[in-house]
Amino acid sequence: MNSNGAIRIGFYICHCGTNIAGVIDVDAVAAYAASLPGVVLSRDYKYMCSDPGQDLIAQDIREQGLNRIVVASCSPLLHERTFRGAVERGGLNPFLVHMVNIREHGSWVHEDGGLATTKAMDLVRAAVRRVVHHIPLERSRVPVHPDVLVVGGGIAGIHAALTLAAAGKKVTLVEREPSIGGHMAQFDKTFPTLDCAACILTPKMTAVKAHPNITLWTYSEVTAVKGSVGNFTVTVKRKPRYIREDLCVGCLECIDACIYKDGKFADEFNLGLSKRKPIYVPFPQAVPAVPVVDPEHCVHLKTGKCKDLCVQICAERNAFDFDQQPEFIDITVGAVILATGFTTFDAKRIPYYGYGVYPNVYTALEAERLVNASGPTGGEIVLPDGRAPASVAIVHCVGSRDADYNRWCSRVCCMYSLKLAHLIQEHTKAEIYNFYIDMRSAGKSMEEFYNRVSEEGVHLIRGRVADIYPETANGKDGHIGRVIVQAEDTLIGRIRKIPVDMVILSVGLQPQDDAEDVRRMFNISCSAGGFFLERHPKLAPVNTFTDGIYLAGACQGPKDIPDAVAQAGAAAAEALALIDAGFVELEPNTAYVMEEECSGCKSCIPLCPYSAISFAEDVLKATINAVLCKGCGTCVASCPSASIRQHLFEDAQIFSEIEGLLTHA
Amino acid sequence: MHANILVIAEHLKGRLSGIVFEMLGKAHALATETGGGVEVLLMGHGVRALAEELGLASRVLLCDHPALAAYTPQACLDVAEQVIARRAPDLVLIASSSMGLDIAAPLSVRLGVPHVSSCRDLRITAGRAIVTSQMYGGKMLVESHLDLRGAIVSVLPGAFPEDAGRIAREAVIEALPVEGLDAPHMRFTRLIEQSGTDIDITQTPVLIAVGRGIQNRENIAMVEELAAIAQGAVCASRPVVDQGWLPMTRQIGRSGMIVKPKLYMALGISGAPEHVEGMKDAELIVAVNTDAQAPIFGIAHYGVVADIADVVPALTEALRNAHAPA
Amino acid sequence: MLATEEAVEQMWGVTLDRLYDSEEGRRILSCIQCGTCAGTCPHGEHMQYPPRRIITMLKAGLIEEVFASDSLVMCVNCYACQSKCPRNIRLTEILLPLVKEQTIVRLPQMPPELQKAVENSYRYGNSQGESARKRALWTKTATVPIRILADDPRPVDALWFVESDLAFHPRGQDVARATARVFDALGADFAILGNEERTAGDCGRLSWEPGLSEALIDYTMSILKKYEFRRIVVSDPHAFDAFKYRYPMFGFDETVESTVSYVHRDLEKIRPRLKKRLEYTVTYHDSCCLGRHNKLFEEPRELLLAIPGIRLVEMVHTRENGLCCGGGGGGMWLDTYYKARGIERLSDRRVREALDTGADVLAIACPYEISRFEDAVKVAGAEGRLRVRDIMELLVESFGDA
Amino acid sequence: MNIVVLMKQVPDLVEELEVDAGGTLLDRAWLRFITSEYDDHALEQALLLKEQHGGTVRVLALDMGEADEMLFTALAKGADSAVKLSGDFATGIDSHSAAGIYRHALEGASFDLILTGVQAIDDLDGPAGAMLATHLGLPYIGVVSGIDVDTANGEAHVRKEYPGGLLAEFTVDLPAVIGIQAAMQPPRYVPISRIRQTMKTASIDETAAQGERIAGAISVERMYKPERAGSATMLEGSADSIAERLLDILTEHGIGR
Repeated sequence: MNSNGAIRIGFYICHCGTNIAGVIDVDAVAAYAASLPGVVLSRDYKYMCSDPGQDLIAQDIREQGLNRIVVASCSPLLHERTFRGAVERGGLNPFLVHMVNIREHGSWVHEDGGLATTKAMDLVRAAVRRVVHHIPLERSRVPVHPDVLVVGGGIAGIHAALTLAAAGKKVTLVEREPSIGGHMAQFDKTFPTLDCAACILTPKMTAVKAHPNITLWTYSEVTAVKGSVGNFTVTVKRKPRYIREDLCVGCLECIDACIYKDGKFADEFNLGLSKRKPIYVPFPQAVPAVPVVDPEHCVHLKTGKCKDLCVQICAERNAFDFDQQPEFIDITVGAVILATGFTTFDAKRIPYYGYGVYPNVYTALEAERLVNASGPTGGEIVLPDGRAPASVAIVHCVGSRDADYNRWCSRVCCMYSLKLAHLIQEHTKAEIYNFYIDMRSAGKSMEEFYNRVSEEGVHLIRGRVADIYPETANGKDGHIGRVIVQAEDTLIGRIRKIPVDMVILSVGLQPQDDAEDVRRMFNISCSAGGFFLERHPKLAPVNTFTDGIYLAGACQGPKDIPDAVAQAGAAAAEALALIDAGFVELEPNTAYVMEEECSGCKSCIPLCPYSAISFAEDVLKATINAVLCKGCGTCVASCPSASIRQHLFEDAQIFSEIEGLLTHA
Repeated sequence: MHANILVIAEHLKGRLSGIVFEMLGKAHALATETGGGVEVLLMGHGVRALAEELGLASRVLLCDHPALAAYTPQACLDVAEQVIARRAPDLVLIASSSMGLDIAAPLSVRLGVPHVSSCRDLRITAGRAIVTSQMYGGKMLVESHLDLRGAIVSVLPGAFPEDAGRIAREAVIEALPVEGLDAPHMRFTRLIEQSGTDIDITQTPVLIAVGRGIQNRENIAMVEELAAIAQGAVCASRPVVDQGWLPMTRQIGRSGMIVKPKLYMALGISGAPEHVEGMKDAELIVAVNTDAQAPIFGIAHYGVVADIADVVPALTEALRNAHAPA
Repeated sequence: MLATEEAVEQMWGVTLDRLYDSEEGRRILSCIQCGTCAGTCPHGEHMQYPPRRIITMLKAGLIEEVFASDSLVMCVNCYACQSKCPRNIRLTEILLPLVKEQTIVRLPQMPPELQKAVENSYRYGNSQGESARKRALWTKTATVPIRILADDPRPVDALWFVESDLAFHPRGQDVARATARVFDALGADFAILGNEERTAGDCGRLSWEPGLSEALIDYTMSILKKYEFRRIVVSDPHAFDAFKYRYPMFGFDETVESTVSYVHRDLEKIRPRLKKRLEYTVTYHDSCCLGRHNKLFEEPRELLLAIPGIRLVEMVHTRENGLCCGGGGGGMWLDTYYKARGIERLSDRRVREALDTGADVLAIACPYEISRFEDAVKVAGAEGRLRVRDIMELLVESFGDA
Repeated sequence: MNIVVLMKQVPDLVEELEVDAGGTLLDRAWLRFITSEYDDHALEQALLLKEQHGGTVRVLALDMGEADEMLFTALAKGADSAVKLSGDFATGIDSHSAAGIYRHALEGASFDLILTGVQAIDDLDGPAGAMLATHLGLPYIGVVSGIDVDTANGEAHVRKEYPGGLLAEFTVDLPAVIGIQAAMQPPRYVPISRIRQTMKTASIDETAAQGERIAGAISVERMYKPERAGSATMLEGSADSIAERLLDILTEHGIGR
């Protein structure tokens, strides 16, 4: 049937079972809609979103010659896409449909059915007036560059990179430390299986180095990001390690040769529990196995006067290059996976736990290094005075679940604390006291692990440690005195004061110190605690609000290794889906500049949250990148000359809608 | 051969114990039978009035001394020893009581004479005293024969009728000198009355008494119900009081109360001498016990061999029905 | 989690200081402090340290405080905590008896009835304090011949272990005589130990007195050695429990059956004798030992349903979730102790549940129940409305010829 | 505070008592022995005083009945030593002879108190404790149910029971002999495992009883069971019929209305 250019509106009202029809008189609303100007057809149906409901619309468009559609049902957030699809199947431009939310805004929030019905009629009237001014719009497409950047070389970044590489994609993995491996490389064993962290991690690290599709840049940092989904330009700073990676074979003879016979400077990897030389690799299995020269302490770099024994021993390879300068390299990628990880809570912030004051108070990460065979003590749990502890307290929730520090549960501490309890008991036969607030052992095999450790005779005391103080002064002979750990055992309602030789603070996880800088650089959002914000906590957990940028691992929130790896795989899959499609389709509800009216005042540019507006220097006008624009309308509202407009939110549409509302009788 | 008998009297709070008259009556009968005499030794201070009550005796030997104002085992023992040695009776009768128990056996050692305890019956035949003692908690009677050469017999209260000793006759009183009480190793301090807030069971005409056979504290409630309907009070033998199930003011027997109610119903009480001492003079004694051999049946007027848990509720019910208006 | 024979070995020799030497003892370490034990304990609300807290105090090294409280005097060994523990901790079998043992000896004064019962059990072999020479007196009033092994030591199929409550308590003797009649009707070859029998030293009520338990077990084992028999049939569930779980620790390996299952196995043999219709509404009380601990739930009910006319109704707490009569674990002699602390007798509560069913007979299979429930029926003022009958008595009543 | 406790075994009344063929003694074939109840109280009182004042508790017993078990039980309860005086006690012993034996055993010994049961069910010739006091020249008070010791003044305050719920308090110079009616709390329970343990670890001092037996002072001519039911009229029948009879009897006596 031909419409002959006249507006022919079809109106559909959904019962949504009893969700809507139980409160609102849908028959009355349908009858009312039929009376409105332009409405040629008005129907009600039990479930408009169902296939028959959608078919009804498509069929009516074809058979009744409808050219505008209004659907009164639920929130557009849920079904706008559905009804646009139905309209499109009926042969109409999908942007000629408009939804009225009479469920979330109507039946669910009102008790008086009569008033709710009246309100529904008002909303329907507004929509009918608005839809008259809808015009056909087209979605646009932009091509996607097939390469991917992974930022961060911990287990999440490694896994994401390997997954993409295995799919045949070119990946650049950027890691700011001299080696990949991240925190996992520092761990001794992993819960709940107690397999050796290095044993399962190093094969993956080696695979990264060996994979032809992966470009590994360690000791490097991203410094700038431009562009948008499908076409990012990323600047990477490669810091000088003063040794050429392309020439070094990793024999490490230069380290032996250094004029420092023994380590002298705090070893970052061992958290200062041991010393290293000015030239070093962070740990034996480091990838790449290329030493780094620390310019702060290298005699050559500081004074220029050194025997350069290192250089001499490398004569054959000649890999030393003391003239290296920072290098900035631009790469182009279609997608980015952020796997920048976490940092641990600074235990010094809680003064009453005595970290940094009592020499026998350690953090859990330090304890990890102590129990590790390649750690500073060769795997011996010993106090600074060389004795093995006979009793150890492990304090859970340090810096977590605390309004003064971090409110969140760091999620991994319960399990790693139990793991440390197990390992330390195994190594030392010491009495172990774990002080916990709640025991959180969700996840596969975690409860079983908790059972196992509790059955091993570890004392599990429910109560947050309130005080740690020395029992006796430290001896003159360097003997470290015991400290008393004081807490209420809430299960028996008793204050416990347990003297122990060693305390381990199970520090929580928190965002990297520079997470805010990274957030800005990649134009994404953070949640309240500073972790990167996912687009949807359930349905889009690895996406960000910026298309083409994905999250993997603990940068999104505390997680254990299995979850970090799973999320890395998911992020890689999302990136692959984007790349393999070859293009991205853009919604047309974007803002656009009426160039002739733009005065070039630039006031809109800093307001855009998506950095989508730039200034065209040639014509001295603002210009909006439709690929970046999310249609938020900020620029539209702010433009002093009303020269920015937005598709689907044209003045005529909005004013008509308002008029419709205001004509309530 | 005539038998001269010495009875040692005891008194408390200005009253002679009933057992004194029991012994006196019996001694008088035996002496009369054999042609002998009866002397009563009365120790105390200012107790001449009590001596007057003992007229049935041939002579009352009164030892009056401030040191004897209150009973003290050592002083009584010393004085009794002196008197017996001096009077050389053929037979000495002492109450098997709290006081008598202190001195009877020591006297026999000091004087080198035999002693028989728990006497329930006493005869004199062919110059010998034949004593029947209640032994083994009343489960056996033992008959022993004694030469009448100063033997001492401890007499269980209730063994003989009291009335026989209460014949009103003017007493012949002979005051004896008292010596050697200067350096006592024991001193009487005070009398302690048990708290008197509870009811006075000595004044209650109907007493329902419970003993070991009560089994547990809960059953006392059952007995209390019976006592309530019979307008009486619940009392007990020592074991029940020792358990703390009833206060000491409800204890009947040697160390408890001496009662003479119209009805004494002994429930689960075997009838040990210590208990019988306190209740033998009740007008009507009904005993219920599972043990047919229980000595309580020896002094009860009516006996029932049964579990008190069966009899008590039945009797309570019967009484309740009897009281109910027709 | 209930006892299994395999666990018996694990329970052997467990003491508080060697608790974690055995796998079963180590389970205590897996306690998650959920509190189910305390919640289900019929006396939990009266315990300063219900089982959950006992475990924490034990782990905290404060167990002496638990001993010093009288919490475990309240434990009636009903197995409720053990049966519901999500961690399968053998509370009733392993932990609580050890704590109870220490608690009882530290009481400022042992409850007198309990002390008497224990002393009597040691001295006379029965808690009643009766002369051991009177144990077999009840057989003189039995209506079927009862062989006493000392007089006639020929081998026998079923050595019937009568236990003290059946031998001495007047109502128990009714049950003993009824049981003998049922055995006779089965055509069973059975005999009793007579005066040689002493209480089995039931692990439940006496486990807090291990010395007594062991002395009695030593004795009973020595007597049993004298005779040849195929099985021991046990009428008292507590004794049954003792033979099944405690005696094996001392090398006992005879076949043990409860009277209920022994009769149930040959039910068809007596079914023709069940002629008299008993038009009773019956509710059955699951004894903790027979039911919760040994899973004999259906057999007693099937015996009851074999009687023509009987209608079976269930109380709100039934089978695994049955409510204890309060007699186990020494509770039989603690009524006074509990009452002094304002604790309601569990038997009173149980009888109210029985009355709520509208039943006119409360059927039982444990001799403790007769005295406890008949007493509770009086307390409830329900005499004449609710009668307490052992299953064996009901079977004999249905024979209709006595 | 050093205390000596004299304890003895007496026939257990739970068992039926029978008279032997001679007609003057209990038939020992059927006899079981048990610790005299009052002696148990004496031991308890001694242990209470020891807990309060320190010192030792030493138990003396003649080798009669189950003396070993009694002495080990006493040790398990907290007595410090136990002495068994052995001799020929097959047919029992009179209290006079027993007192003589105790006298030999205790003469020259050092102690502050001797506690013993005020009597026993088989004391035909009276309580041995009272006689021992005479032998040793010590003060004696019996029927005592409470003792407080004043160690500073070397005396004890004892409470003796009189009829009618009365107590008489005496001060006695120590050493003294006290006949206990009841301890200040019921005799304690001792776990059987501890008794068994004590049997393995502790020992009883055994010495031969000395002292002449006093024979023939009392000649027992006859021992017999009391006539059953004595004077009582026995009522028989069901509980209800007995109740009816009783009701009649009470009514007859003007009781219960």
